[in-house]
Amino acid sequence: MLQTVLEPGTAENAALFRETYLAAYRFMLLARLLDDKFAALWRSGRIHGGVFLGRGQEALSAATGVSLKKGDVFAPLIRDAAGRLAFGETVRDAARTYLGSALGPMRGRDGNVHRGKPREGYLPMISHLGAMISVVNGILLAHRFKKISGTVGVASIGDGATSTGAFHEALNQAAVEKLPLVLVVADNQYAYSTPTARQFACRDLADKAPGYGVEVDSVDGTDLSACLKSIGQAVAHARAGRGPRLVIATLLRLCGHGEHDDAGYIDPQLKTSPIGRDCLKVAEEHLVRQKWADATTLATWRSEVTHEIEEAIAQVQREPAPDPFAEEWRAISSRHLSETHADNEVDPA
Amino acid sequence: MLQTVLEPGTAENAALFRETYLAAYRFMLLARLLDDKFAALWRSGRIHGGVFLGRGQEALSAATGVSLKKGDVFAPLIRDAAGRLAFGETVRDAARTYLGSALGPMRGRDGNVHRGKPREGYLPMISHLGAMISVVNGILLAHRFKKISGTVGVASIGDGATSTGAFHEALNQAAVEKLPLVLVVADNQYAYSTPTARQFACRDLADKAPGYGVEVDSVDGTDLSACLKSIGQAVAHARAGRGPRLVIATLLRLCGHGEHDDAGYIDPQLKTSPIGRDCLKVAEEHLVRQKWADATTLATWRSEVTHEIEEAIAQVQREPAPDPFAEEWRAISSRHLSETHADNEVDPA
Amino acid sequence: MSVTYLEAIREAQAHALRDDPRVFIYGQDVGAFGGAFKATKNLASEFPGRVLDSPISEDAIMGLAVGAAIEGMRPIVEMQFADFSTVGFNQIVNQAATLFWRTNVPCPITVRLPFGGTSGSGPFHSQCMETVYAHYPGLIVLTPATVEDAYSMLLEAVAIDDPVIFCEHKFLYYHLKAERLPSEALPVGKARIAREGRDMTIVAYSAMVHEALEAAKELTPEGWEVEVVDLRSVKPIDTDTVMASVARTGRLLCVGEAWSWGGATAEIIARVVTEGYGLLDAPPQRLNAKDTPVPYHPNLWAAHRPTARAIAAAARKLLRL
Amino acid sequence: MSVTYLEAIREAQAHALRDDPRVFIYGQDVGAFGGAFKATKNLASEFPGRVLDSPISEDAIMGLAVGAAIEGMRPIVEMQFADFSTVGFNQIVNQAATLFWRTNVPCPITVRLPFGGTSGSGPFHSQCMETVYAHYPGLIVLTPATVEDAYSMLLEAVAIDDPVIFCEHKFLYYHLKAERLPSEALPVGKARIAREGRDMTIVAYSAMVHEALEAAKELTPEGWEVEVVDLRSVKPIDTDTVMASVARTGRLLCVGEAWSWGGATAEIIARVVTEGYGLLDAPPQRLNAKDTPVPYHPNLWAAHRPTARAIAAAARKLLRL
Ligand SMILES: Cc1ncc(C[n+]2csc(CCOP(=O)(O)OP(=O)(O)O)c2C)c(N)n1
Ligand SMILES: Cc1ncc(C[n+]2csc(CCOP(=O)(O)OP(=O)(O)O)c2C)c(N)n1
Ligand SMILES: [Mg+2]
Ligand SMILES: [Mg+2]
Repeated sequence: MLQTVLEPGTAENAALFRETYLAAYRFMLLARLLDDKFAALWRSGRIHGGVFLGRGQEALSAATGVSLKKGDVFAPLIRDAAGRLAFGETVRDAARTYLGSALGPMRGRDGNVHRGKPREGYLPMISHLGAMISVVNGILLAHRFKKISGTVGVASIGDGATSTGAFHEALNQAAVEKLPLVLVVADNQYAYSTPTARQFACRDLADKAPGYGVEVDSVDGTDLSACLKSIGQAVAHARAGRGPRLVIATLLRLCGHGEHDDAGYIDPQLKTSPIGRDCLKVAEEHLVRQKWADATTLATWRSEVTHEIEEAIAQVQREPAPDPFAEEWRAISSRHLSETHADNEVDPA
Repeated sequence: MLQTVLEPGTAENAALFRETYLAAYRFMLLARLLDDKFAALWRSGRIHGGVFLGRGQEALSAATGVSLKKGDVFAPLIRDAAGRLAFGETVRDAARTYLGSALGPMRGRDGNVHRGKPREGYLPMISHLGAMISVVNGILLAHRFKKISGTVGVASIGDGATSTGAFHEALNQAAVEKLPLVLVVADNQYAYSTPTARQFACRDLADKAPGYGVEVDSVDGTDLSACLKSIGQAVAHARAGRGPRLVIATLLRLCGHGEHDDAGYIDPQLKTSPIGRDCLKVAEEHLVRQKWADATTLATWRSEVTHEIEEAIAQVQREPAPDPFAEEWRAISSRHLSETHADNEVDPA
Repeated sequence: MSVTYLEAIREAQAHALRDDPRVFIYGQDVGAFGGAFKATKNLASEFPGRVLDSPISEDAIMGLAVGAAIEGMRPIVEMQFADFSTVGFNQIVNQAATLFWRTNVPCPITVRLPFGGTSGSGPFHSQCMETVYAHYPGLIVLTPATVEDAYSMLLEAVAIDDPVIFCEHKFLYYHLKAERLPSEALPVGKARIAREGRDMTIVAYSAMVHEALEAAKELTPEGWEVEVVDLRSVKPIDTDTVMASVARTGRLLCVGEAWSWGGATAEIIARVVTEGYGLLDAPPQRLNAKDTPVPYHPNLWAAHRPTARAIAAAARKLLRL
Repeated sequence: MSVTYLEAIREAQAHALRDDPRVFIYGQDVGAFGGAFKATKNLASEFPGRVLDSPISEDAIMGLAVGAAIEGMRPIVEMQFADFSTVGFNQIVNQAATLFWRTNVPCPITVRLPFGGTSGSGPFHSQCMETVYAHYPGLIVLTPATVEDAYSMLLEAVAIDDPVIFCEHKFLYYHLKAERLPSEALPVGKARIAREGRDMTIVAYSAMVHEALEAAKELTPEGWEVEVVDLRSVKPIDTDTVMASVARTGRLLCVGEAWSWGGATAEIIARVVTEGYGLLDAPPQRLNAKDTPVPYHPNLWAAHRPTARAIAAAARKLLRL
């Protein structure tokens, strides 16, 4: 977790920006290759259930992660592998959740993108779209009660999730309470197969902001520099106590909704348009152009990251699966109030 | 139900406007006196449950009712006595619901403001705020399927209901489907005791419209002329197939949330401000100023209306209450699929 | 001095706010106004900044409570009426109820649901929602029937490290009175013998306890001694106390104001017959509200829900079996 | 040729669209894409303008369906997963379910809920929600277990003048096959004897019918003849068929994939013992999912829900009582 400083001008800030950019790029690369690995594991039957990739959204996601620091709150969504890693998740914990390791944070109870460590401000999404935003609000309000200041919460959502009542209620709630919430909308043009034209009728999602009385910024989600600036500013603004901001990023999902989906419905024109650019390539070009890295360095990083992933996966694959007989089948923490009825406990042995 | 014609200029239109105004005023007066009557009946213990008045909101409500015609759809809210009457509800049916007559449209099953005749496009609200808007959408979509064109649906809500997820989802849905919906928000400054500052943070509720891609108009809710024009235009616009519109009316609730509430929390400054004007008085002054009526006429109308109400109430009070033994305790229409278990039918005799 | 069920709820909240800085209250009109039923009267001024009016956003209200709970607070949420919790349903059953199981982080939230029928309130201000919440793992569902329990169970609810659905019955708010607030109390999870008897057991909870007690009284002159068990909580259910009572009386009538299908009455019967079949001398019976929405008109309402008279009639039938 | 459970659902919708101009389909990704499970594959092109993609707005989806039903249409709503119906819950239980009773206007809506557990789906893509819907008056809740029933009951659901919660089990979608679509069918409201037996009755529904049948097979070599009743619908419940079966066998085991508290298994036991107590030779038993959210990991999942093995074990115990 690195904090971006975004006032341009000074040499110091230029150096810091370069450092942040490089860090964010590393998380993008790590996320892309990790996602690819999950996809491969899924194809070979090693992952149960779905696999959901963030391909094409790594710049936005990594920018979010690196803009936050310890004590902040992050509620990622399905396409946020990069942001999760940048916020501090280890490759191991990501893999543990996908592979159902008993040692992972979800202990095999929940899987794939449904992972996090709430006590560390890293919220494990439930599937219901929009539902995490008000949870972030609650943590931020608790900070206020506890007189912890200067923390920020980011919730990620997609274009489709803007249609949920939960989105509306939570954004309004944050605005009324003037909470330091940054709500990042990754407008990737589709919600599963549904194009934005069937999802909303506003000219631009940014037009929603005045209706909540929150600030707004729009950003090219394929450009890491732009994302770092936009999210960095929004976070700085919230951190300074200036209330919630909406960030609308335009980009394209460069994969299926999940790995089961060939995404044949995506308009080919979008793919060749600027929003269809691969943010990872764009970032690499930028690195080379800025002379922050050359082709050899990029190749080295890639093999380092590949190695890191392979090692982590190999380790996690040796970890134990959850054992149903050792499992404590209890949904509440108050042991004395939990009940198991005899009739529900017929011994299957 | 009268249709307003609002293009100014011609003498014919001026006459039509006068006629519409007079009709609307009559409904305002009827609603005000009927509400007063319900309040009196409640105070004397003749009405069970709550009584909810529209005092101060009659201009907006009546304007809505007179702007609609047969075949249109109206989903009123708690403060819409005037609009209901203008849309065709009889004083008798209103009283029957409040007094629990078995002959009323709700047959004593539901009460007070929870009344309507869905098959006539007059929707009986459920209590959950915001929930009726998408129902209106459904009727309008059905009209499209059935190739019925030129109909309009109006849903009324309050400032507080704009915070519900249901409001958001339904307005967005209407915009996506380009339905002829007019969503009238009576911003009466409070939701029960909660002032708008604790309800939303936007500068103006009208700022919400661009976020949905719908048109918007703002209107002084204390001024019947303005309401007739604003709602009339919105309805005409929707009727012409030009999509949904939001109308934001500013006014003040001149009564408690219900008759049990003395509304001591209302800011006295608001009461003396222009939005605290009594729309009924404003309309009467307009009538006199325009020479459309003088004091004597007004007094005559008032006594006519009082008489009409007294007669209806007297009749309804003689009507039978629902008989629990004659009641068919069955919640589904498919008789063959309804079940009553013996154990649930212990004879109370 | 005497204290009503509603005042007990207010006092418990005042007590919790006083004793525990982690407690705050969030809900519509709970602040300066003191709540639709005045259950938070004066709390906003006694505890500045800790009793917050919310927008009309039940989903976000519950979501916020979960976030605050994660961060170590102990939110008390007031739903204006239980019926409106349907629009916060998802956050309750999928967010709050699953948090501990998924992440090992407890979720101490108290959701106050003013619930149950009162005359003239109609289909959307009268509902009993304990069934749908009790069905979900991860929730505790309390249904106090007395002033004392309203107080002590609400205090305990706030102290419990899990989401508690606190069903407070609107019918009991004003006219149920006690001499004073209790200093001791049965813990949550224990049922109470509200009346001892020999000939049959009536299991009830919340407002129905009082109807059952009245029915028992009605049957005394006829020579019947009816035991009444007040469940106090419908999740967990104190099956042991119910079984012990049935073991004594041999007869069981379960009474619930909720609808019949899958209600607490079905659950209790299922537990008793699966685990204590031999205890019964006659088939267990249940009495519930009729299977329609709750009617507005007082005449219909009185026939819709179980009353002392209906319970007595059901009991007589069962005693004759 | 053979047809899967999922194809049967598609065919029933095609049939309904073809036969009745009032039918339309509304839900996320149901249009050109054909739905998350392909249950509406090609229907948008076969029936232009009648299969509409909705925004991610379950509340508004259900509200719109109610409005359309009022106006005489017969909407079929697809929830992408049953679990997501929690955010449309209010419109289902308070708007759709109360309309007829309040106004005498029927509300013919079919809500298709792809439900139930599959390996690796986790807490929010596996839930059984029949219990919470069945609790509410005004709803019909169907739970087809076979390809034939998936087809015929969906057709009947569309024809029924009331809101129908159509619980289609995702576990059965692909691997359950039949030779052909049925031309005749048992009506909704009638249970089916899926297997005849003499020694005990297992009542199950949806995917659990197949687990129960397998358990029954497992018990045959041990000399037990187990009868399996497929409920087909959990509201209404065909109590008569269940009782008749119990009258023959004297023993009852109810199996449900839903959680135990107030589930269909509790409801059936309550009905059987209150109305047919004398029919039983041993205490009735139930077997349900464990009282936690549905786990993601296949190992946990297999232990969480009742399986043929667990059912056979429970049956053995009961047969020995
Ligand atoms: C309330 C709710 N309804 C439906 C779904 C099923 N669902 C999962 S992801 C998805 C599409 C989300 O689209 P978007 O918000 O644009 O995010 P993206 O996948 O494009 O990143 C849908 C419909 C859900 N998770 N929650
Ligand atoms: C979803 C929901 N939550 C809470 C309530 C309780 N309630 C009834 S009216 C009301 C205030 C409504 O305020 P507003 O929308 O401004 O309408 P007004 O009463 O001012 O006309 C509240 C909170 C409700 N009916 N529905
Ligand atoms: Mg998207
Ligand atoms: Mg208001």
